[in-house]
Amino acid sequence: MQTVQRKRIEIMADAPLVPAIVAALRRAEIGGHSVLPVLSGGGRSGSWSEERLTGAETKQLVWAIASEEHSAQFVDAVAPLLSSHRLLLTISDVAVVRGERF
Amino acid sequence: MQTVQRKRIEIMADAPLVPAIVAALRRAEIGGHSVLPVLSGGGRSGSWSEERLTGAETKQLVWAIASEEHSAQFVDAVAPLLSSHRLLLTISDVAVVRGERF
Amino acid sequence: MQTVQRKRIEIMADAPLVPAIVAALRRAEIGGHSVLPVLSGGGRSGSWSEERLTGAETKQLVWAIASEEHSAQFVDAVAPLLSSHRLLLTISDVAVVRGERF
Amino acid sequence: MIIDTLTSPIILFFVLGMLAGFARSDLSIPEAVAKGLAIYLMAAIGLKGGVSVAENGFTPDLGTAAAVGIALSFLLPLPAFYLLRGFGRLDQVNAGAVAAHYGSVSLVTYITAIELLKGSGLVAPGFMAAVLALMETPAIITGLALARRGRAQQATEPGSGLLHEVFLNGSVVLLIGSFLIGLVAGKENFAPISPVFEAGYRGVLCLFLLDMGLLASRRLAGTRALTLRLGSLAVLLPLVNGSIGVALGTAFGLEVATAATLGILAASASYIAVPAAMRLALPEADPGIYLSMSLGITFPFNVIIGIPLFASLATLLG
Amino acid sequence: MIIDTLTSPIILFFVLGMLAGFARSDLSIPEAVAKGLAIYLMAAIGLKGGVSVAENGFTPDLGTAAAVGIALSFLLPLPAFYLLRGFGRLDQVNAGAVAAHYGSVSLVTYITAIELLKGSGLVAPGFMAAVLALMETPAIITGLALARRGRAQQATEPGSGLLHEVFLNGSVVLLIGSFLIGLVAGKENFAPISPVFEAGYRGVLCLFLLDMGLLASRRLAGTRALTLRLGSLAVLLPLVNGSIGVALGTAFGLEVATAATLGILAASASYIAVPAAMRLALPEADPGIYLSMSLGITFPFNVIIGIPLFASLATLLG
Amino acid sequence: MIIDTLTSPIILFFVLGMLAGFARSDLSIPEAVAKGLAIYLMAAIGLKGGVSVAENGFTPDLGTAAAVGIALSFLLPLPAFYLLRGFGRLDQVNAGAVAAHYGSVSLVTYITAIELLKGSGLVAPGFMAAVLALMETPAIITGLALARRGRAQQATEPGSGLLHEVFLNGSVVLLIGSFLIGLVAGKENFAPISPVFEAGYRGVLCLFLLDMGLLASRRLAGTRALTLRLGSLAVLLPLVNGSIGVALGTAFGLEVATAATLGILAASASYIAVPAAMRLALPEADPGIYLSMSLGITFPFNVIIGIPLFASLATLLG
Ligand SMILES: Nc1ncnc2c1ncn2[C@@H]1O[C@H](COP(=O)(O)O)[C@@H](O)[C@H]1O
Ligand SMILES: Nc1ncnc2c1ncn2[C@@H]1O[C@H](COP(=O)(O)O)[C@@H](O)[C@H]1O
Ligand SMILES: Nc1ncnc2c1ncn2[C@@H]1O[C@H](COP(=O)(O)O)[C@@H](O)[C@H]1O
Ligand code: NA
Ligand code: NA
Ligand code: NA
Repeated sequence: MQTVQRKRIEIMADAPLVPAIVAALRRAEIGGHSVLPVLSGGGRSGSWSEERLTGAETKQLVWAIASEEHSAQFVDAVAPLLSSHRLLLTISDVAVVRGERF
Repeated sequence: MQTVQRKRIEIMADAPLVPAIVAALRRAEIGGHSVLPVLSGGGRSGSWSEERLTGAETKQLVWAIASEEHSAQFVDAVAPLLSSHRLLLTISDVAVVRGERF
Repeated sequence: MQTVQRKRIEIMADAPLVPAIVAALRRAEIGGHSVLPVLSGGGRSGSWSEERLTGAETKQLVWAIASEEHSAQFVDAVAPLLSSHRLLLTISDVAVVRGERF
Repeated sequence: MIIDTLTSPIILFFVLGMLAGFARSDLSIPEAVAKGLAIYLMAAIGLKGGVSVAENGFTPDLGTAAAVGIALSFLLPLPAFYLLRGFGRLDQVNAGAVAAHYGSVSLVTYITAIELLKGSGLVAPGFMAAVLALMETPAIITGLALARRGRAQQATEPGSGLLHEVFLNGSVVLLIGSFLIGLVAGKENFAPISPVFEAGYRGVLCLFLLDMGLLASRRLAGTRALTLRLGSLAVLLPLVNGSIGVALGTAFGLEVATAATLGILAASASYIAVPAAMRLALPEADPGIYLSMSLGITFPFNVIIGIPLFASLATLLG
Repeated sequence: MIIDTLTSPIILFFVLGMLAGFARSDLSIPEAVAKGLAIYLMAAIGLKGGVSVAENGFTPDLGTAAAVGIALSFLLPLPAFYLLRGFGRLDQVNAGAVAAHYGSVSLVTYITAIELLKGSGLVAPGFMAAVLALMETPAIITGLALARRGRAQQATEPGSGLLHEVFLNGSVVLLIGSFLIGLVAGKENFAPISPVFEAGYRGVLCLFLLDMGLLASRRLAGTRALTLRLGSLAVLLPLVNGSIGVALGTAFGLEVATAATLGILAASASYIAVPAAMRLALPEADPGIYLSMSLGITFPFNVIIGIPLFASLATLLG
Repeated sequence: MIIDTLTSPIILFFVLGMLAGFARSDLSIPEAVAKGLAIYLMAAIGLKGGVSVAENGFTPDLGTAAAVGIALSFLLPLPAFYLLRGFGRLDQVNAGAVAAHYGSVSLVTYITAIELLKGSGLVAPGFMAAVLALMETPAIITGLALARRGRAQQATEPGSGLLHEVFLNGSVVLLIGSFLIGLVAGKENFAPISPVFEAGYRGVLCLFLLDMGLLASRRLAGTRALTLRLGSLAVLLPLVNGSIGVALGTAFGLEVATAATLGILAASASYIAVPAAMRLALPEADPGIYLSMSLGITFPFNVIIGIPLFASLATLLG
């Protein structure tokens, strides 16, 4: 089992902000990302689940595998936005099988 | 890179049970959660993917970031339901950037 | 809090290939799996998000909890497909509550 | 009438769905679209029912049919429960869960029946849409009581959620709500929206039944829980319940078309509202059992054989 | 006209949705279907507007209504902003964000108004669909300027995305695009597609308003951000803006139906295009505030009270 | 006929979608709704084809068109393959994959063609819907054989899945299935569902082509894989294939409208069934190439230029 250690970055963000986050990933030279849908949720500002027609409160989960170095770069770039944009950004360790290219 | 260590709780559960799980998260003072859709799956009781009109077998993934203390509290509260309600509950380590509030 | 250590396998794959991956999981005696939808993404071969009617480039995320032994078995079986089929296969550690059966 | 049935596009699309599902074709209707079609169908039958009552006034038949319907929904789970425990060899919890499904009703069976009956000159009165809504929930109460009899009520969360699920579930609210809207609006105000709710109705039903055929056959093909005994009960129960329904309806003096419809409602088994309630209230019951029986066997049986059968029975007795 | 309103199925479905939402029923229309219905409605009003202009030619009224509409969208956020800061006690950013919503317009309010006005003999000209599209965006510019006044423009990413969002957002493109298609195609080419876009229109609107009722009441029930002062403003602002709209329209010599429609557009508050733009441009503004006000209060107020009110006002002044 | 084409709302909505996509507007039709529309369109053309054969009986033309169509689907990938390898400079696997697309057919091109031809008095016989279904899969077999020639069959999993995908893929099953339903039901039984499947048809097609325009332009804008040579082939191949189709059809004595339709089918390239099969059977082929060519260039080319062109050619030769 040939694996490399990488970071998994997950960012929970408002749908309208996702393109900006993807752009930030690209600037940090993170070559790939995926976006997962989120159905509903709740937090300090109440719960959402039916505002989806307006789209303004819908969240999406941006999911990217990156090297430690690139992910640190990305976090530094995006950190100022975290509170003003209500982003939840988590990082965890992950083994990528045959993952030299990520 | 200013991060705090937190737990990521993930619970795979039948859609009709999700509100009860969210209520349990709230009782364990976990302030936020998100719910992700699941398309299909398989397990010991066969595979599902097309019962979605009836909704009775559709799963959803409840996803919450919490402190170690709160997550232990939650697990203790919800453990009795795990087998009767066929829940799959996993916990992993995660670094949350600027995550003091979670 | 009674937990067991397991591996979480996550495979990002083209939707038409998912049944083959699920079959490979079964052959490695991994008894359960779930499939999550993916909305859009980007990588070396450009970005996708609107090809969904054709389905040929849509990704899905296969998500399975398995023992270390079974997951190694699975990875060995599926490794040859990784590059020809453009799969992204990650493995991480996870604690499963009351998880003896997984 | 069975031959009529078999050249109706509505039924042929259902059969196409069944065949495609058994052949494991990847044909499928997106979940969101299927739900949208279901909402449309419920709104349409509610509206048309309300408009027809606004036209014809409240007849004594309406009260009779409603009372008999509610009684059937409360009581039919009882014989079903004993058959399921005895002949079917189910444990108490699963027998209670399945019994609730057979006491309750299936919206799509009802809609299909209305169309097919119309084809053979039996026009069910519009108020049966309200009777349908009234018959959805009583069986859940009986089924739960049977499943939990002799056991201390468990103190887990979902309790309050359940009552809510049962009395305010979407299909009941939409059916009763559109019925009332039809009643208030009347024929004149209904006219501008009738191109959608009247003319479009049968075509949409074709697509919906295509999906139901796919669901039913996949459910049947994917099951691990169904025994031969349970499979037989999934045919026997609608026969018994449907006959009781027709007989009672006739005995209480309902018209032929009304009695036939009541029988078909009694014969039908829920696979939308009740499964969701059971998952909440009896999570230890196996959905593989109740969905395979109600959706996989009873539903196709009723659509293809049950409807013409109970129509003939009602004509015979009436 | 209020009584007419209350027997219209369109409004009754809206009320049903509101009640179901307040009772926390699980009734819901899948997001994808709701979006599909919205796209259908936008294409239909664009097309019909274009076809009617192709029939009647470009009248001076068209130019007047467009000019007054654009001016209203630019200027109405100003008094709104001061009311929101003073009486409403909002900070600058939130006041700017809310003001943008009230300067812009609500598609569904417009569509509902057209139908209800038609019912009482006031036929708004088709070109108002184009005026609607023109009124969507100017308010966003004013609102952002108010929110950011005196502060250095922040150098975060979304900047360029915003202009794009504002001028090429889906609803503007679809409205203007279908308007032009209707204009090019004319009545003759429209005939083959009219069964979908003309006959189906009102029925689809019923289902869509059912969903809007659910959204509005859930938004209101789930809010934590709404004060009594803000709630009052959500009724006061449409009254003020709508009266200004009707008065200006009448003063500039527009017909009664046109002036009424302009007033209703001025009274309506956006809850689709503007929230998405605000989330991008002013992420620090609280969506709980602007959505609760525009979708939770102003929208139902306009649908049930505002539309007949401004129609009467226009008839009075006209 | 090109001018007729350009005032047809169907084509205008397609152009609107293309423009909105190139301008990177966020206009989009939810995936589930687009799939629902596609299912509706397939059921409608299948049904109408079956009903028309039930009316007119099986004519010799039907057999001829089917045989020629199947032969075209089997053989057209061969010249395409050599052009793609030689002029297009593709490797063997990608050339085989692309060739399969051009041998197979595009449902939406067909549907659009039927409507536009009808506008200019050329009514294609209903049985062409079945010919369409028959032409979907043979090209996949040829394309795979070309891609794998001289190489040992790889022993990876998807093998059996492929046959299944190819012969039981949803669109083939639905087309053939609804064709048979139309055949069995006949005109009389089709009448009650015709408001949905007949009257609604063209309007739905407008919305669907709006979405196809968005998909085509986004596909083109997002590609990194397209060279100038491949772009030229995406115009050349439909010209060659379409001319062969019209010529063969005419040579075998088919009517003008039938020959024109056959040519358009030959010219069209698949972008739904074949890509899914290729992803399974040739995962190492680049979807960026085959989707950009078939969906991004050939599809718009056929809709706007190819259809009137092959209609004129058939009229000329016929
Ligand atoms: N601790 C958490 N775990 C998972 N999701 C969260 C958490 N906190 C917030 N969220 C998500 O982020 C959204 C906004 O959170 P908030 O800004 O706290 O209202 C919530 O509605 C959830 O979808
Ligand atoms: N590093 C990554 N992190 C997350 N998803 C990725 C990553 N790389 C690729 N993907 C996903 O895989 C798809 C194909 O990647 P590629 O083969 O690099 O074009 C992308 O469109 C993404 O959805
Ligand atoms: N090991 C697993 N990994 C991921 N998902 C699982 C696993 N086991 C079960 N599931 C999910 O839970 C559902 C019910 O599982 P079961 O109760 O084993 O039939 C399955 O259909 C899957 O969606
Ligand atoms: Na029943
Ligand atoms: Na306004
Ligand atoms: Na072709």
